Amino acid sequence: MALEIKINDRLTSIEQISSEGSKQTFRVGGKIYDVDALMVENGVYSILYNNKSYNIEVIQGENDKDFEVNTLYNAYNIDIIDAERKYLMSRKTNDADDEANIKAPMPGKVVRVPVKTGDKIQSGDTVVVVSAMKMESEYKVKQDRLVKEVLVKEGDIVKGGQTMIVVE
Amino acid sequence: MALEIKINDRLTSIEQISSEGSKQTFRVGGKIYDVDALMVENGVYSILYNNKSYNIEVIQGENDKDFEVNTLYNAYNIDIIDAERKYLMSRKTNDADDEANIKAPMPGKVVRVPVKTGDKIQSGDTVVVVSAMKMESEYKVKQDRLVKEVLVKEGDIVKGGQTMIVVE
Amino acid sequence: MIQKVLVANRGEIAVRVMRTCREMGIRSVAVYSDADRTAMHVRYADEAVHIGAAPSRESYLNIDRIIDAAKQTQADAIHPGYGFLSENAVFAERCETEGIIFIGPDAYAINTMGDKISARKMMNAAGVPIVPGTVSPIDDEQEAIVKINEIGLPVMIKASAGGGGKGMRLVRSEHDILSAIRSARSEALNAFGNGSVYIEKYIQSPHHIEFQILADNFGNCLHLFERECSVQRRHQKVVEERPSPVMTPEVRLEMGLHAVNAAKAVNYSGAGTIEFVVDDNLNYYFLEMNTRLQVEHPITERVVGVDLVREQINIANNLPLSFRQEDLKQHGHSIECRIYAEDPDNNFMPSPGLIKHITKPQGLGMRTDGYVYEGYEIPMEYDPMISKLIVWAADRSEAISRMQRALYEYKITGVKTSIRFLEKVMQHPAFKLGKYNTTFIEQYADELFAGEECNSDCQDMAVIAAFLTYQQKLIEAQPPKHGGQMTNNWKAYGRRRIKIRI
Amino acid sequence: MIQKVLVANRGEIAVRVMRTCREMGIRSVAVYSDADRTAMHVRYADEAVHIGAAPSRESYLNIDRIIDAAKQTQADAIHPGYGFLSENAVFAERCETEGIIFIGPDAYAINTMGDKISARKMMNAAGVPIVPGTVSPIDDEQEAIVKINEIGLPVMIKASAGGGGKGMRLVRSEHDILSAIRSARSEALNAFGNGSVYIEKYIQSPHHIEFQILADNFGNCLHLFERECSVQRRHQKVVEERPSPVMTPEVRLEMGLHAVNAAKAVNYSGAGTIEFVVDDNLNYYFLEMNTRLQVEHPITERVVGVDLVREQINIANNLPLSFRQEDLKQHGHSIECRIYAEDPDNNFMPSPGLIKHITKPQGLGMRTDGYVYEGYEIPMEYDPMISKLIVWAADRSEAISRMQRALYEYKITGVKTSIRFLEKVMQHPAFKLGKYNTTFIEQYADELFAGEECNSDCQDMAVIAAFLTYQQKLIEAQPPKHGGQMTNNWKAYGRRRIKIRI
Repeated sequence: MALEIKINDRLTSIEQISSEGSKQTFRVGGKIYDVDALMVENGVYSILYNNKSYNIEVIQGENDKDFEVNTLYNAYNIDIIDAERKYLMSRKTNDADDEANIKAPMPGKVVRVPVKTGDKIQSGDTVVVVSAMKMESEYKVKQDRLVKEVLVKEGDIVKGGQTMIVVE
Repeated sequence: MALEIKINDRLTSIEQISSEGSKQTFRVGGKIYDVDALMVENGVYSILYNNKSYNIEVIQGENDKDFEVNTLYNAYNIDIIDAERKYLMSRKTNDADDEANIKAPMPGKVVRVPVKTGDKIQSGDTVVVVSAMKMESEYKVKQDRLVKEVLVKEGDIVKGGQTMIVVE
Repeated sequence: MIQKVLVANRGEIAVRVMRTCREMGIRSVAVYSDADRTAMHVRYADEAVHIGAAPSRESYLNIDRIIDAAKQTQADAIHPGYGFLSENAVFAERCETEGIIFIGPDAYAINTMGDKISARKMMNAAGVPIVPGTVSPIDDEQEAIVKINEIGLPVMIKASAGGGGKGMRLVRSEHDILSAIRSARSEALNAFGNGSVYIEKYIQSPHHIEFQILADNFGNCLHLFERECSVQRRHQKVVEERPSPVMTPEVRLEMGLHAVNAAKAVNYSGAGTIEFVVDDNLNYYFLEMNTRLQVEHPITERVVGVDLVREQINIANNLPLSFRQEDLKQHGHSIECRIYAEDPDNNFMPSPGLIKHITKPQGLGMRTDGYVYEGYEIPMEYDPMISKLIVWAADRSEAISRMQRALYEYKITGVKTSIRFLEKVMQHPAFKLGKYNTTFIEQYADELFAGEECNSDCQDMAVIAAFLTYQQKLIEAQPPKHGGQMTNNWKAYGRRRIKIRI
Repeated sequence: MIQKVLVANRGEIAVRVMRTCREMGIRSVAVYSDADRTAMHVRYADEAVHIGAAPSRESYLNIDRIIDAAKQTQADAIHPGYGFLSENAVFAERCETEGIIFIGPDAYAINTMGDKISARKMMNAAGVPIVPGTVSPIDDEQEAIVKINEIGLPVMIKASAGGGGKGMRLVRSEHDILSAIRSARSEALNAFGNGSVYIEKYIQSPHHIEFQILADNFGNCLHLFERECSVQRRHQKVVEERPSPVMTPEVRLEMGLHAVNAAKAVNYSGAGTIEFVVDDNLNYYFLEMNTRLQVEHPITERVVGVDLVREQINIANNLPLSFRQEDLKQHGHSIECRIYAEDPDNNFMPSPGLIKHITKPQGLGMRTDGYVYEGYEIPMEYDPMISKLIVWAADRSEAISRMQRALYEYKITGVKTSIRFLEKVMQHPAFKLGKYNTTFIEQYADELFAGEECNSDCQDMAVIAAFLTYQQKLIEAQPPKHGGQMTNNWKAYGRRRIKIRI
């Protein structure tokens, strides 16, 4: 049975046609691949395809269907889109169309929060400043917005991926 | 509560007196240790004691109470001797006093088995020859023995720790 | 003779100093903040002392705590590394008062070179070329305008106590002069408590070239040739190499002499670096002296064959240098790339976090000086540099190929790093030709940040790997057959490997 | 010009060759047996071809399979590494027939040097000193006795086709002569299908010193100085260094000339090594020529500054050498330690198995050439050498200190290794003084194998670490709070770290 899968913005599908030891056959999109694929280190796969040797690292994302996958030169976000995931996605889209979470892309310390709940802010306004490794990063909105929720205050330590401000 | 513990041939005991984060106090034998101990890598502990910095690797043995522990210059076999273990040990001792298992200390291939069940063999006799990495190792008995069981045959692949011959 | 060295630093440089201590049979003491209990320098040292909270001013910049730690462990010397207290004259003096050897120059040299105006004066007097401009603090604004017209626009207004780009203003047109002076002074006053500024001619698109020097306590002072450090972003060095691709033997000889004279002018003792700005015609001007070990010191070590930390310790032990200028030769070519935990595609935003997996390059001509390991969480409080990759080869073109090979082999998972960006620097025609200056990254930004695409096969391999991981997790999610919850991780890992093959 | 190289080998040497290929912009092809699907050379190569079952004769020694793999991948050259087919004249000839470049000398050179009697004859004719003895096969036993009396006891009886200690007999007293000849002949006949033997004077406690040579196809032949390889056990090298601590400039010059003449005598092309036995008075005798790259080639690369694999490929590309004898200089001192997966305390019994954890030494003057990684299972079919550790320093005593530091930093868990044993070699007074020969390990066995004891504190730290692991497993054995079976390993690891702190 084919599984829908999203790699960055490309939607495709994958199906395991056969599998004998590490020798496996897949259909990805319309293409058939006979590969010899196995995990050699924790999270690192060695794949041989047409004699070519690929080393690919897979890092679990926020849940068990999200992956960050590194090939030699590229990093991909890959999502497995199974039935459960599809259902969740359909629900989410109906929820809050123009809501946006401003997340910390990295761990850091909140230096300044120049906005408060209810503020109307303009494109380019800074909503939060986070410091890490002696460097300050400012987070700005790209269009006019309304501050719906402020989840952090000055001095807070935030984790990578943590939502700091919600705007709509 | 103190736990009995065996390090190589030395029997001692360990008790965790207090623990606050990585700062912990132990009594080992009669001696008190205030240490700062935590796992820093998978299976590797960093322990600070009296400012001294120790790096110690712990490898799980055959079961969950056996460990091989490496300090900078030494490798120790450490056994935790809890109630269950004590019971098992007491049973074992009653079982077969002079039985001995000849085990492969490393993975390899059985090259020759010059004995069979029921053979009476003399001190110094070779009972099995195992080859690994282009080198053959002969296993000999150190006293006169009777071959009770032969568990491998020529060409077998053995794992490290696998019993090959039982003598008594 | 020094028996035990406390290293008042963290990260790669702390480990690097301890390595030489170990080779010399000297015991080493680490100090660490709350954020650094699991850091490599703590694990590597013979002893380790906790000195305070994560912010530097409560730990690595806290002089009392560090002196206490040295006394507690009976360390007879302190190595300051770079950054933190390494150029702090008060600290150097305090060590002396407490009877602890400070491995570095004395407070006089640190102070004189630390203040930019006094350094300019001193260098001018010693005949070392300085950037045309004033050698005294500017007090009168009208006088400043006269001076600037003499020097010719554009000019830089610089704070005497400055650093890190603060208290600095570039002036291109006459009507900006007054506002630039005023804002530079006020910024400097706020940042350093000292509003003195001076004026320098602005050198367009300069090279940054520096000379390593070593001086003992017996009047011997020599240089170990130059390092080219022009690949920079935000005034931070990214790639260094030596010899410099623009250097000529004649200019090297001249600059080396000036570097030695600069050090002698302050009675320097230990290892130091004289930085020069150099224009395209190889006119060179003293910029500043770093009175400590430099991040990029390994490329000098590799090409000249000298262990600079060993030399620092020998000098601190009051030994004379064991070689003369004429004994020193350069062999081949060396390049260093600094690996930062940062996202080059996102304005070099820092990327602290957990190192999940790391594979370092090995083999011929390779050196890595780093401090992170698998399972280590890079704290957010300190510098984002996690590793230095140094290669050597017989010539420059082979060295670039080797660096490309090294970057290809270097794999770090868990945090974003500058590795792929550095590969693009190595591949860039301007770098390959050696035709670059400090504007390199800015100038070629389009090419250096362009994404590289892998073909669709390669993308599909990524899809297959993700699928296999997903499949494996499904298998693992099923209840285990034997109740063996207490098996070790590696056994479990072994089992998984077998499962996935089936 | 060569575009793609198939490396007909495995382990560290396969990876090492591929590294240079990558630096030269040449694509590399790995071949692998059933036991090597996860081996590093397969992962490192651009392409990989499966060639058969685990036993070498069905894969790495199978000429047809390797030639097929080269054709399938359109490789235009084959690098044989060392061991396996590297000194197989049939293979070299087959490559030529198939139009594939064999990166090494031609079949004539391999054959002549491969047969010990023909090599002795050839060297004798070329004026290269050989060990006193016969240069023809022994047929008449009485004649042999006469010869032996001429040479003087003790003598070695050696098989012409010999190797690995087979077909070799030491004769110390006259009445053993006949039985020794007979048993050597019968053993050689059984082992090599060739019963020819010859007689050599037995050199007591010799040094093993070898010269690296390079020869192109234009008659240029030069040497890259010597390597001292006397630290051996069971005729296997364990530690190599260069320069040799017993060498003098005069003897080096002489031996180098002889080495070049030896290579020229067989019209040598490529990289090769001339091995000499040397007695305590620096009398030296040709022992054999290895017509391939040597395990210990990196110490030469480090001290002379030449990439030997690059030179091999250039020579195979029919390029003339780019340097002359007088261009080559030696800088400083280099030592190599071979890390074997074996148990030195148990008669060096091999120890294949799963690598659980590995930390390689880093920093100044370090090079590691290895192939194992965390999670890799060392197969039992092949050589137990898993890594070579090469250090460089300005002088010998610093190099020994650096090697001690390197061995201290090198941690491999999961298999037993020779690392601790090598530390004892480095610490031994005879080694430190450079006063050792091939009997070193045997002679000082008591000191080299004596266990080192850590004090009771250190033992108790081991107890504490074991207790903490036990405690942690108890905690893990409890049912997880959230049903998240499908979280990734690293998250779980992170959680565990937090738990254990609490």
